[in-house]
Amino acid sequence: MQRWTTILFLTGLSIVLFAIITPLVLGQSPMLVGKLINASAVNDTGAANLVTAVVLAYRGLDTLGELAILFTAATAIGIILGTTDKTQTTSSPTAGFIVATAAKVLFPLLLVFALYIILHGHLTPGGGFQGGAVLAAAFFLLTLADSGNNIKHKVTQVIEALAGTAFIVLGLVSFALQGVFLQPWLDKGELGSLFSAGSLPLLYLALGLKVGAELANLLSSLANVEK
Amino acid sequence: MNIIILVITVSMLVIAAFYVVWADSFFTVLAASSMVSVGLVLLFVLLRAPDVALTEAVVGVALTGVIYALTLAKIDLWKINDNDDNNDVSQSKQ
Amino acid sequence: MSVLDLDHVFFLLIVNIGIAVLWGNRPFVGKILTLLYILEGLSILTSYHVLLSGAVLSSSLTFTVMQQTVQWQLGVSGGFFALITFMAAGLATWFSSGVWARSYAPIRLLHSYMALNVAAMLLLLASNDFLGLFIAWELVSLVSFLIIAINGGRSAKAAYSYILYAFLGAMAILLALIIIWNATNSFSYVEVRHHWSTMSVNRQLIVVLLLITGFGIKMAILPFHRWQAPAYAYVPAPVAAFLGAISSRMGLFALFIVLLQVVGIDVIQTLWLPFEIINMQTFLLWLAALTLIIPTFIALRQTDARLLLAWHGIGQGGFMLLGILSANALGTAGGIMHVFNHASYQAALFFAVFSVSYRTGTADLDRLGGLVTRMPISFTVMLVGIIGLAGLPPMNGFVSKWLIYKALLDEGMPLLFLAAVIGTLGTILSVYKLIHNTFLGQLRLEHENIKEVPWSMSIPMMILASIVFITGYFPGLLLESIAAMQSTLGISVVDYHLGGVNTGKGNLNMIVVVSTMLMAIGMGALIFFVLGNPRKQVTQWDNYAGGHFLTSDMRYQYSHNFYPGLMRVISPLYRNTIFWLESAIVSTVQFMAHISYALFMQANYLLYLILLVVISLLWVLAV
Amino acid sequence: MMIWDDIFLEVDFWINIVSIALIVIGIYGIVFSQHLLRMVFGLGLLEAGVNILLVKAGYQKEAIAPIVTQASDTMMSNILAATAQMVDPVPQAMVLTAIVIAAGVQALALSLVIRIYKKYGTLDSHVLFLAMERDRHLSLNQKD
Amino acid sequence: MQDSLILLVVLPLLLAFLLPVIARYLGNLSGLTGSLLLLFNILLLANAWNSVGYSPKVILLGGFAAPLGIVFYIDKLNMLFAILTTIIALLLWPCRTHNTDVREYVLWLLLLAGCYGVILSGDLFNIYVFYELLAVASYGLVTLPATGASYIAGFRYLMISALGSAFALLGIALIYSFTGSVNIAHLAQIIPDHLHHIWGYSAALLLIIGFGVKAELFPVNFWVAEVYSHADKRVTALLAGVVSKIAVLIILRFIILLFPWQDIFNFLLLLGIIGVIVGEFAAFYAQDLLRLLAFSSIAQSGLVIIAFACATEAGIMAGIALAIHHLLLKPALFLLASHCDRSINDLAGLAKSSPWASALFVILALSLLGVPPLPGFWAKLLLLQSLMAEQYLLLLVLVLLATIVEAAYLFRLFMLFYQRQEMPEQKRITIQGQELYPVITLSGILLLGLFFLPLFMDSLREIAMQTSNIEAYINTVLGKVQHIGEGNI
Repeated sequence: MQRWTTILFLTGLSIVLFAIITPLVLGQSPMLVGKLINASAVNDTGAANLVTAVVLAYRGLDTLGELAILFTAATAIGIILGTTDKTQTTSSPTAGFIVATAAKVLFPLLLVFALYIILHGHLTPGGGFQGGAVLAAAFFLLTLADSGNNIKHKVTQVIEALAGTAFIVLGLVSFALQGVFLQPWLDKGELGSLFSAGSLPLLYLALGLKVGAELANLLSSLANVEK
Repeated sequence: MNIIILVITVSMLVIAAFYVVWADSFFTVLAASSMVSVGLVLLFVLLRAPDVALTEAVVGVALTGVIYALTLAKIDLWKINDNDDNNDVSQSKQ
Repeated sequence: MSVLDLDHVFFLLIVNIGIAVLWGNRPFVGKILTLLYILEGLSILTSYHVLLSGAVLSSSLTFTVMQQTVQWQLGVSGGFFALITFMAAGLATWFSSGVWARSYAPIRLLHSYMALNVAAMLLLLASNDFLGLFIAWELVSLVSFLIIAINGGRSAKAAYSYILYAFLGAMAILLALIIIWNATNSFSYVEVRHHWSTMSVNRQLIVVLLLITGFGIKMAILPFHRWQAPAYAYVPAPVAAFLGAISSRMGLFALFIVLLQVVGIDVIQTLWLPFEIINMQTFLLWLAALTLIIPTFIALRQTDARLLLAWHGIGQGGFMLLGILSANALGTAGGIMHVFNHASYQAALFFAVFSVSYRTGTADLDRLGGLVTRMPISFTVMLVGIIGLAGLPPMNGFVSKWLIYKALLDEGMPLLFLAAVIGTLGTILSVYKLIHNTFLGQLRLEHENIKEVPWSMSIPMMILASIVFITGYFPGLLLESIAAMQSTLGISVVDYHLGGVNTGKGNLNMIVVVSTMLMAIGMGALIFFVLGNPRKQVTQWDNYAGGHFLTSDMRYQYSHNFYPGLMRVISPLYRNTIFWLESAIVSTVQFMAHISYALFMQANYLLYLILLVVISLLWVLAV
Repeated sequence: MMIWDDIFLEVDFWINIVSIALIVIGIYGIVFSQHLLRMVFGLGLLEAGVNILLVKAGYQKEAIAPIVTQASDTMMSNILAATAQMVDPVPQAMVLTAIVIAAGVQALALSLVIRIYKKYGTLDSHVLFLAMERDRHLSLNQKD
Repeated sequence: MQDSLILLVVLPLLLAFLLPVIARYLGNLSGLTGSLLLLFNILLLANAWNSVGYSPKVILLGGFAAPLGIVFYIDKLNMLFAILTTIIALLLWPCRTHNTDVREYVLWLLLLAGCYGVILSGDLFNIYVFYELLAVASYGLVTLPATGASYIAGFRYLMISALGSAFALLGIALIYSFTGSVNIAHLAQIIPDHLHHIWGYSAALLLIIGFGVKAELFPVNFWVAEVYSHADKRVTALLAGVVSKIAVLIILRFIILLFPWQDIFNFLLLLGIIGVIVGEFAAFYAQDLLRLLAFSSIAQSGLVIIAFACATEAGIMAGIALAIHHLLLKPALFLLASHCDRSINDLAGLAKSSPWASALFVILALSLLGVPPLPGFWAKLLLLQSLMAEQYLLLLVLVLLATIVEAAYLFRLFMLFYQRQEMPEQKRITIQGQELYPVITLSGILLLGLFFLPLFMDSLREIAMQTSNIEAYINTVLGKVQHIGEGNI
C-alpha cells in the first residue's frame, strides 16, 4: 500500500510542477535588468567577469547578507557542537603514510590555487566563495593527515573577524566618501589587468579569507566532535 | 552535439537522485548525492554559467560531500554495506 | 443647580472605592460606606427635579476616538435606576457593616467589589451612545464576575459559567454594534435612530435579535437563564440582596433604552421573524411570559430558600419585560415600576432569609420551622416581602402587576394575561412554602434559644419593608418619575395621581384600597380584643394532627413534595432541556479542542505543508 | 514523429525534466523518509532542483557566458557588441548565493543530526518525536 | 540623514563579526555593547522618523538606479516596525550571566540585522536573503538551551523553514523567468496586469507559503507549539512577537504591491480564519502555559493575516493596530509564563506567592482578549469594522466565536491563579522584582498608549493611507521613470 501512495504522490506532484514550468520556454525570458547590466557593467565597475560585477557592485548587499548567513551557520554549529577553545585530541586513527606525505605536498599547491581563484575573481569565473572553500579544504587536509595539530581556533577566529570587518569597512568607506554604502570606489584600471575593477578584488579577497577561515573552523569542529 | 551530453547528464542525474532517496546504505547515498552535484556542474556549464558551475563544484561536491562524510562518521554509519551488522542499515531503511 | 452634578457623584464613587480598598476590614468603615452611598443617592435626589423636567446631568468624562465622541450623561431613566442602585447598595452595606462583618472574613474584598460594582453600574446608566454603553457593559459584567466568585468553590464555578454567558452576550452586542456602525457610520443613539430605516429588513431583524440575546443574557431571559440562580444564591448576604435587586436589571435598562428609544416599539411591531411565523413583538412577549412561568415553577421545587428566591428573580425579570414591551402607557409604567418594587421586596426577602441562616446556620427549608416566636421582626419583614412578591394589595407589587394586567387586557392579549396569572399563581404557591417552612410550623429543638438578629441587620430590613408598604400605599411617588421617563423616551405617558392611575376603563386608587383594608383589619382587631382576647397560651406539643398526639422527635414539617397534587400533574413537564443543550455545547467545544490540539501534535508534519502546496497549485490550475 | 522530435531535441524540455525530477524526489525524500539524515539529503536535492530553474531563467539562446574574454583590444564598441549576446548575469549571482545558503543550512542541519544521535542514539523521526513529547512531559511535572 | 538608515543593518553585522574577538578583552561588557548599539539605532530611527514624515524615501545600495541595484524603501510603516523591533530587542536583551556564551550575542545581533534588512529592503531577492539570515539565526537561537528536546524541535523547525524557503526561491525563479527583474517597484508595474494568469498565481502562492512559515500561516505553523515551549524564554518572546509580525509585514507588501488579486485575498482569508479557530481551540486544550500562549499567538497572527487580507485601507489600519498590540503584548506574556513552566493545574494559587506577576498576567490577558477599556479592544474593533466594510459576515461571526473560546481558557487560568489554597511549599513560584522590569515597561507602553489613543489612531490612519498608495511607492523608487523596455512579455 505504501508503495502505491508514494508513486501516486510522485506522479501527481510532477504533473502539477510540469504544468507550471513547461511554458517557461528557455531563452525567451525578458532580460529587462540583465540587458541594462550587460550594457553598463563594464564601464560602471571595470570588471571583466560580469557575474562578479553583479555579485559585488550591483547586488553587494546580497553578498553581505550571504556572508552573514554563512557566519551565523558557522557560529551556530560552533555552539551546537560545543567546541570551545580547548583543543581536545580525537582518537581517530592517524591517516596512512601516503595521505600524510600527499597532504604535505598538496597543501602549498592548494593554497596557491585558492589565492589564484580569489584574486582573479573579477576576471575569470571564481571569486570569494569558491576560493574560500578551497582554502578551507587546504587547511582541512592538514588535520586529515595527522589529527594531532588541528587548526588553532584562536588564529582562524581572528582572521575571520578581521576579514569580515574589512569587507564592511570597504563598504563604509564608500559610504563616507560618496554617501552610498558598498559603492565600488578606487580607479577602475584598464580592463582585464590584475589590478582593475577598483575595490571589487579587495572585497573578494576579504570575502575569500573570511569564508576560508569560517569553513576551516566548521570542518575542524565537525571532525573533533567527541566520538 | 551538446544535446547528447545534456541527455546523458540528465539521465545520470535522475538515476543518482533515485539512489539518494531509495538506496539502503548511507554510503551509497553519499556517493549518489555527490554524483548529483557533479551532474549539476555539467548542467551549469551547458547553461553558460561558469561561475555557478565552479561554486557548485567546490561547495556542492567538495564541501557538502566532506561535511556529509564527517557526519556519517560521527553517527557511525560510515561502513561499507557488509552484511554482519545489518541492524544499522535496516534501522536506517524503514 | 450646577449641571455638572454627575462629576460629584463620580468623585464620591471614586472616594468610595478608595476607602473600601484601603481600609475595607476596619470595623467602622461599613458605616462610612453606607453613608457615602446614601450621600450619592441624595446628590441625585437633590437635582432630581432637573431630571424630571427632561434635562440631563452631564459629566466631564468624555473622549473622542475615530471621530466618535463618547460622552457620559445621566437622563431621567438613568437617574431612576441609579436611585434604586444606591438604595440597594446602601442598605446592603449597612446590613454588612454591623455584627455580620465579624462573621465574614474577606470583608475588604466584599466592600471594594461592591463599590466597583456600583461605579460600573452608574457608568452604564450614564452612557448615552452605543460605544459608551458597550464599554460600561463589559466593565459591569467583569466586575459582577468578581463579586459572584467572592466565596470560591461552588460560587466560583457559577461565576465561571456566568462569565462565559456574559462574553457570549458581549460578542452578540459587539456584532450588533458593528452592523449598526456599518449602516449609520456613528454610534450615537440619535444618529442610529435617524438612519435605522436605511438598513435592510432582515439586517434590522438580525440586529434586534442580537441586542436581545446580548442584553437578555444579563436578564437571564429563557434560553440563557441557567447561570443566574446558582450565581445569585451562593454569595454572601449583602451581595445576594444587591445582585438580586438591581444587577440583572441592568440588562433590562439597556433593553429599555435600546428597544424603546433607539429602535422604537413601532419598528418592533412591524418586524416579522423569517417565514412570517410570528411578529417580533409577540415573539418577545411570549418569551417574557415563558421566562415568567418556567423559572417560577422551577422555584416551586427548590428546597434551598436562597435558590428559591433567585429563581423568582428570573421569573419577575420576565414579568418586567412583559410590561415594557406591551407598547401601552400602563404596561411600560407597570414594567418600570415593577423594577423598583421587585428591587425593594427581593432585597427584603434576601435579608430575611440570610438573617435566618445567620442565626440558624442554614437556609435549607427542610431543617427550619416555627421561628416566628423567636425572630418576630424577620417574620414581619418576610411577610411584607412575600405579600409584595405575590402582588397582593397593600404592597407595591400589586400596583405594578395590576398595571401590567390592565395593559395586557387593554392591548387585547388575553392569552398573555392568562400566562401572567399562571406565573403569579406559581409565585404565590412557592412564596407560601417559603414562609411556612421557615417561620410557621413546628419549632425544632436546636432552635430553642434563637434570638432575633442584631439591630444593625434588622434596621435595613425594616426600612425596606416600610419602603414596600409606602410605595404600595402612594404609588404616585414612583409614577411621577416614570411619567417623566416615558415623555423623554417619546412613548405614550401614563396619567397618574398620588394614589394610582386613572384610565378610561376603570382607574386604580391605592390610597382608597389600602385605607379601607387598614380600617377593616383595625375593626377586626378591635372586635377581637374587645371580646376579651379569648385565646389560651399553649405549648407547641399540646395539639394533635390526624387524630394522634405529636411527640417532639416526630417531624411533620417537610418541604420536598410540598404540593403533592400539583407536582403529580406538572412533574412530567420538568425535562430541563436547556441543561442538556448546554452540556452538549460544552462537550462539542472540548471535542473540537482535542482534535485541533492533536492536529498540531504530528510526527510527520511536513506532509501538511506539501498537501497545502499541491492543493493550492491544483486550485490555481483549475481557476 | 515530427512533433516528438523537436520536443525531444529541445534543450528546454530536458532541463525541465531534470529540475522537476530533482524537486519531486527531494520533496519525497524530506516528507516521506523516516531517517533524519535522509531528510537532509532530500533538502539538498530540492535546493539543487530550484537552482537549476533559477539559472535557466537567465539563459538566452545562442548566448555566451557573461565573461568579457578578449579584454586585450580595449575598443569599447566591440566589448559592447560582445556583452550584447551575453547571458543574463543576475540570476547567476542569485544562484551563487542560493547554493552557499543551502550549504550553510545543510551543515547546520547535519550538526543537529549529530547532536540528536549523540543524545538519543536513534535517528528515526517518529521515535524522536515521541521522545521530545516525553521530555516535555517530564520537564513539566518534576520541576523541583 | 535618512540615507544613514543603512547603518541599521550594517552596524549589527559589524559588531557581530567583531564580537568573538573583542569579547576576550571586553569581558562582561560585551552584552553592554549590544544594548548600546540598539540605543544608537533608536536615535538613528528617531531623527529619521521626522524627516520621512511626508513622503517615503529611497536608499540606493551601491549607487545604482532602481531596477539595477538593490534599493531600500523607507516609509512610515517600515520605520514604525523598525522602532518597535529595536524596543522589544532592547527589553529582551539577554543579561550577561556567567555561562552565557558570547556567541549568543552574535546570533542575537545577526537576527536583528536580518529583521532590519527584511523590513527596509525593497528588493525581492534581498528580502529572501535577509529572511534566510533571520531564519538561520533563529535556528541557532532555538537550540540554545542544549536539551535533547530543543535539538529535535530545532531540527523540525529547520526542516519546515528550509522547505518554505525553497518554495519561496521557486516562486522568485518563476517571477524572474517571467519578468526579468527582481525590484519590487519594477515588478509592481509589471505583475498586476501582465501576470494575472496561472504562473502569476502559482508564484504568489509559493511566495506566500514560503514566507508564511514564519508568519504562522495555518498549515505551516506546526513548529510554533514545539519551538515556543522548548526554546529559551527571551528567544521565544522575540520570535513570537517580532519575527512573526515582520513576516506578516512582508506578506502585506506582496499582496498590496505584487499580487493585488481577489483570489489571493480569499486564499489568505481562508487560511487566516482556519488558523484563528484551530489556534483558539488548541489553546483551550493545551495543558501547560507556554504551549497555551504559543497556540494563542497562532490565533493572533491569524487575525493579523485576516486584517491584511482585506486589502482596503481600513483593513491595513486594523492589521497594523493588531500587529503592534500583539508585538508589545506577547513578549510580556511569554516572559511571565516562562517562570511558571509547568502543567496548568500545578499553578493553582499563583496569586498568593507572586501577586504582582499574576496581576500583570491578568491585565495583559484581558487586553489580549479585547476587553473594552484596554488597547486590545480598539484594535479588534478596527478589525471588525474593516471586516464588516468588506461584508465578510461569516468571518466576523467566527472571529467573535473564537474570542469566546479565548475568554473560556483565559478565565479558567484566572480562576486557577486566584484560588484560595496555597501552592505547596516546595513547588512555590515567586517571581522576583528585577525579572518583571521588561514586563512592566511593556505593559506601561500599552496602557500609556491608551491615553494617546485619538492621536495614535490618526497617525495609524495616515500610515495605512501611505502604505496602500501604490503609485507613490513606484514613483519614489523608480523616480517617475516610465516602464523600461517591458515590451516583449
